Amino acid sequence: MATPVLDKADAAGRPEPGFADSPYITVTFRIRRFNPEVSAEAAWEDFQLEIDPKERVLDGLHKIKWDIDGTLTFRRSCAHGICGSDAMRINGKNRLACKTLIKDINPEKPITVEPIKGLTVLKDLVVDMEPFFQAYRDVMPFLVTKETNEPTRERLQSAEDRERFDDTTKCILCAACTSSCPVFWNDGQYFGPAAIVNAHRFIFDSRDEAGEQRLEILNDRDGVWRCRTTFNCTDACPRGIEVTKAIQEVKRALITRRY
Amino acid sequence: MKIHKYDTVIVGAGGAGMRAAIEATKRSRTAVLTKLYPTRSHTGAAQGGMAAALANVEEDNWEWHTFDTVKGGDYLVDQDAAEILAKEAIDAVLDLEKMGLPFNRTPNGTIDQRRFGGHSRNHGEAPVRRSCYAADRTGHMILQTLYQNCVKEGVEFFNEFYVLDQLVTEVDGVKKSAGVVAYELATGEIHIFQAKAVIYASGGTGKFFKVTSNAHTLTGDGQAAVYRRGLPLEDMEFFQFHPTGIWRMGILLTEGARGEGGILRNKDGERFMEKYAPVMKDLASRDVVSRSIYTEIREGRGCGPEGDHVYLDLTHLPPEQLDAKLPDITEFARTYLGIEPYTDPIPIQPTAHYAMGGIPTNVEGEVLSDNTTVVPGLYAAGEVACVSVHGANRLGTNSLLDINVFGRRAGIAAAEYAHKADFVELPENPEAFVVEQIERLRTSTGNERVATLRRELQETMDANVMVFRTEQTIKTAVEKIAELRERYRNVAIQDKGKRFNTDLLEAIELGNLLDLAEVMAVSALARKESRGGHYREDYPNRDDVNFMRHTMAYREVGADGSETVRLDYKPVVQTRYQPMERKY
Amino acid sequence: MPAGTLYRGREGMWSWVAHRVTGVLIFFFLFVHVLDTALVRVSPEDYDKVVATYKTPIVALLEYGLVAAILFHALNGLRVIAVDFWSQGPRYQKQMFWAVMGVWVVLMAGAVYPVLGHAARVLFGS
Amino acid sequence: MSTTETAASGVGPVEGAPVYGVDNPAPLIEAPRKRTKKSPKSTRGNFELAAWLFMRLSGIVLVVLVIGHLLIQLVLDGGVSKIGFAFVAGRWASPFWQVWDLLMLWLAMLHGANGLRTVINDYAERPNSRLWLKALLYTATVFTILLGTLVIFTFDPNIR
Ligand SMILES: Cc1cc2nc3c(=O)[nH]c(=O)nc-3n(C[C@H](O)[C@H](O)[C@H](O)COP(=O)(O)OP(=O)(O)OC[C@H]3O[C@@H](n4cnc5c(N)ncnc54)[C@H](O)[C@@H]3O)c2cc1C
Ligand code: HEM
Ligand code: SF4
Ligand code: F3S
Ligand code: FES
Repeated sequence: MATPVLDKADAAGRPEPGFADSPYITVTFRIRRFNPEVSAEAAWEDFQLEIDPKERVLDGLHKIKWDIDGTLTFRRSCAHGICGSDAMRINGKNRLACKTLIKDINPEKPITVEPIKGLTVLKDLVVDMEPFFQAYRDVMPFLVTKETNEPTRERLQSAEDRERFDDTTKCILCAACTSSCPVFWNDGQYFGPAAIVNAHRFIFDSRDEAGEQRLEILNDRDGVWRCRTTFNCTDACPRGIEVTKAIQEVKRALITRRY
Repeated sequence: MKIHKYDTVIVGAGGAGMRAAIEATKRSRTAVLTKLYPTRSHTGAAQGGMAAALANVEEDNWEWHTFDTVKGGDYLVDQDAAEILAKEAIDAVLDLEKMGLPFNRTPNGTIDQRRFGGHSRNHGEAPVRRSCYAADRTGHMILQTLYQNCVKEGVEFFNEFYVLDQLVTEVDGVKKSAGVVAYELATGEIHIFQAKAVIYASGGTGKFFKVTSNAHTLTGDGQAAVYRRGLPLEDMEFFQFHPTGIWRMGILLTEGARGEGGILRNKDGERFMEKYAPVMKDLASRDVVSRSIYTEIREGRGCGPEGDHVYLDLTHLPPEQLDAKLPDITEFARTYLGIEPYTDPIPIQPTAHYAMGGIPTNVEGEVLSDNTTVVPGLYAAGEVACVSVHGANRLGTNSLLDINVFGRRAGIAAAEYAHKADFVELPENPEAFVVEQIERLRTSTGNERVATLRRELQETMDANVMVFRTEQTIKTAVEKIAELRERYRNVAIQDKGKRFNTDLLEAIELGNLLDLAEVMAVSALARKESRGGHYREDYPNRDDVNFMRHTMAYREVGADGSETVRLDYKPVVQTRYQPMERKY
Repeated sequence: MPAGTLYRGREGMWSWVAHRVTGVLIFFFLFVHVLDTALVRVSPEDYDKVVATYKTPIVALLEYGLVAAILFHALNGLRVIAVDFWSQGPRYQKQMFWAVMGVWVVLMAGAVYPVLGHAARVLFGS
Repeated sequence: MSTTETAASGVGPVEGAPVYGVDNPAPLIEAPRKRTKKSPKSTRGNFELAAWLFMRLSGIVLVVLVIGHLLIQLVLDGGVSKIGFAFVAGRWASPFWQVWDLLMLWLAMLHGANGLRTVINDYAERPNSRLWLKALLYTATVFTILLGTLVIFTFDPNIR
């Protein structure tokens, strides 16, 4: 015999912490559907599921896609919050479907699921990510150094200098922040918090030498100055990055550079 | 249908694909096709670190690293390749640092290193600090850094393009790679990429298991495409099962958790690893710990109402230590289990983790069509490939190394080949296979559902070819897979549209998984010994006389159209180290 | 807007919405206020006439609203400035928001008599 | 176990011949404005920075001026009930109040106008409407500031 399957009777384990007995409950998923091959309008559709409240919203979406309606379309990959594929608006807030447990979002009422805001909706929960990545690319998100001959050893960096930009290295480019930003919704021209976070990651890296250029880019009309400190980005970030704080640090760097 | 022409085409934008792209773009006109946005690749999930004998914190050298790799792989490792891996590791890490990777630092500013399972000083004397890391998100930082440099180099990406077929043309009796066929998710359009050189870097195939640390998208598309064209797959029976996956979900809890002092306990609270590995205890090698856990479970000492898991106990560790060293995994426990690791043990079970086998290549990343012959213009690197540096069992932190070292090598080799080679003529109707496949699925009136078949496949794989295998269980799996392959012909999908038809793609991915599962099971059945990740209860010992050799699996199509797996074998390259018993 | 598409932001977002709305309101009020004050230059009689119309209870109520808007905008403006220039500001923005609300409520309570007192006297006799 | 409330998989009721299909898709749900490769129309210079700083600095000064103004107008002297020509005349007799009100007028108008400029930038979708709205805003602002300044400086308490 291989991987064991035990009779439930003879497995009187000690009671589970957090796993008492997992009663399935009935949950309604209210999903914003849009399929240009069917209709020009988006509409709500309700699905009822039997689901363990400790499961993720992503599990619910999979249940729907796999067992009820295969046309439901969304992006996902890692299923544990590190790839950034499945940012969506769940009960009105941006979150990762794979990091949101049903029990944490009041399963008593229908759970609304919509695509993130401010980007073109392509189908159901899938949006066009190109403008988002374009803004990212526009801030020179890479290390720039002037050295001509390649060092044979690593560049040195003190632990404190490394710590300085630690927070913003966590970004997984999920767009939860940018698409939660009220400025971005109306004006997709704004670089958006994610691009600024990724610029911050290099501006404050002691090894980098293009901070000045990046600051100049963000001094743009559509740069950091458009941020109205609404903190939606910070609240939405699944990686717990203090996004607004990073933006403020960039603003202050711009000011101290000028005056 | 559109036809594109590039010197080099890279399939996959994970660590291996992007490392290759950085080199190839500098040298040739390169396109990277990827089914996910590059930063969504599963390389980002890796936590532990990347091995290199930098000797920043204590004495170390690449020779010791080579030994550990060979021993870790239960001597099935090709030692010439392992030597390259360990030697080039140092430059690979320095390269990444130059590209901007924010490694953790020592007090004097150099890259910090830490211990990891199986890495030792002086051929097994004592653990050594060899793993270079960036907090507990080394893979994430590698993926981001490589993507950043791709942006810098202006690498041309085709995002959400699924490569579904490899084009092979015979020129003067030699099979050459002509290009690939890709499916554009956004529009449903089929694209032919004619290329002088093609590099596969499409990652692993862990999704044929149910409990796995792998992403939903790791479905072995690359392996399947090449295999379908009559090229071999090497050592597919070797799959690594990581001991500590979150119960039922398979989300990985890094070895570091035990490195920090975490203890595995059964339902009686007993520290059972003391029985199985008196010296290394909870830090014994991955295959040993995984087997021990399942032995506990089988003997009725598993936890929970169904007795199907054990506990990873961190409660005796100070909360500050957990916060500082293991922030991500404590967060996983809180998010996914609602468990506070300060006070409660975490339910875990072994999880399918890494495919040691894959597309056979030489050390330049060139794909082989048999034991020695190279397929001109075809390359592979990363988890999709089998060089073989991991042999029967991969050491922790050696894979992030693998993707950088061999990703780079394949990128350079492919671009240089593309320089001197000419385009190979496309076969007639290059898109035929893909069109037929898609049309069949779209118009099928069958009554089988993708999700059902996939579930059954995953269940049978988990039950029969996971940590413990016997003749009988593997046979059960082979039969079940055959049945599922039969039923797969009758599979139907609901989404008949063109735009973002993920329903269709899941069906295609299932087809790939079924092909690869078959290869795996058939290869495992024939290997009547236990070695590394492949553990046969009916043959519990390693058998160097009969099985010190790589498995090479080929697809045979009979005159009646029936498909079978034909097995062949390839000798292992041994240079310095003679096989010894593997003890930790 | 179909139900549910409203973004459910938190303190930060709602305080910004309020800040923006009050800012725009104040601007338009200021515009009108300068115009009416300009009457002093033209004709004192007209000025007094216009101001007299301000002395009704309804306008007093509007005035109370205006004070509310200005006070909120001013206090929240200070919070925004703290978020901008104090390095710990972003971390404590929620607490600062509730502090702003607290101070605002107290001040508004304090403004009831001075602003609405006259109107009350007009309405109910003194 | 699982049921769907609405009918088929599609979206919304489809009546008559379907207008949209696999080969004839409906227009997508576009975002109001999108970033493109051409997007960053670089605006060199520090105007936005200066405007941003001005908002904070003027805000701080305005707290004193406006709250002071409110206190005096509405609270200390008995509120709106006794405002009249005489009251205004009395105050502007002093250069202190003249400067106070002048400063308040300028700062508040510039602060408010710049605030409104951002509001217009955010919500006016077409470049054209942005242009017109801003033109209107700037005219009104300049007009108001000039008028107010004129009134304060040329105020004549003996006009009666
Ligand atoms: C949870 C976890 C933790 C790990 N931790 C460590 C560690 O600490 N140290 C270590 O050394 N290793 C670790 N590993 C192993 C290591 O991370 C992986 O083996 C390695 O990252 C694989 O990289 P890759 O580039 O080959 O593939 P991936 O990163 O998986 O990339 C695959 C790419 O191929 C593309 N692709 C796939 N199919 C297609 C197709 N049909 N058409 C087009 N594109 C396609 C995908 O879009 C993706 O871009 C870990 C693995 C896991 C799962
Ligand atoms: C009383 C003291 C005041 C303070 C402390 C203050 C502070 C501020 C600050 C800091 C901002 C910038 C907000 C941001 O960038 O997110 C702002 C915006 C604004 N202010 Fe004021 N302000 C004051 C008075 C006024 C007055 C009198 C007016 C009207 C004339 C006004 C109108 C505006 C407008 C329209 C905005 C733009 C709002 C937005 O963009 O969301 N403010 N204020
Ligand atoms: S900053 Fe946070 S929310 Fe924004 S893209 Fe990065 S991870 Fe996502
Ligand atoms: S949501 Fe937007 S306004 Fe600023 S604080 Fe975040 S970027
Ligand atoms: S699926 Fe990867 S972040 Fe959710």
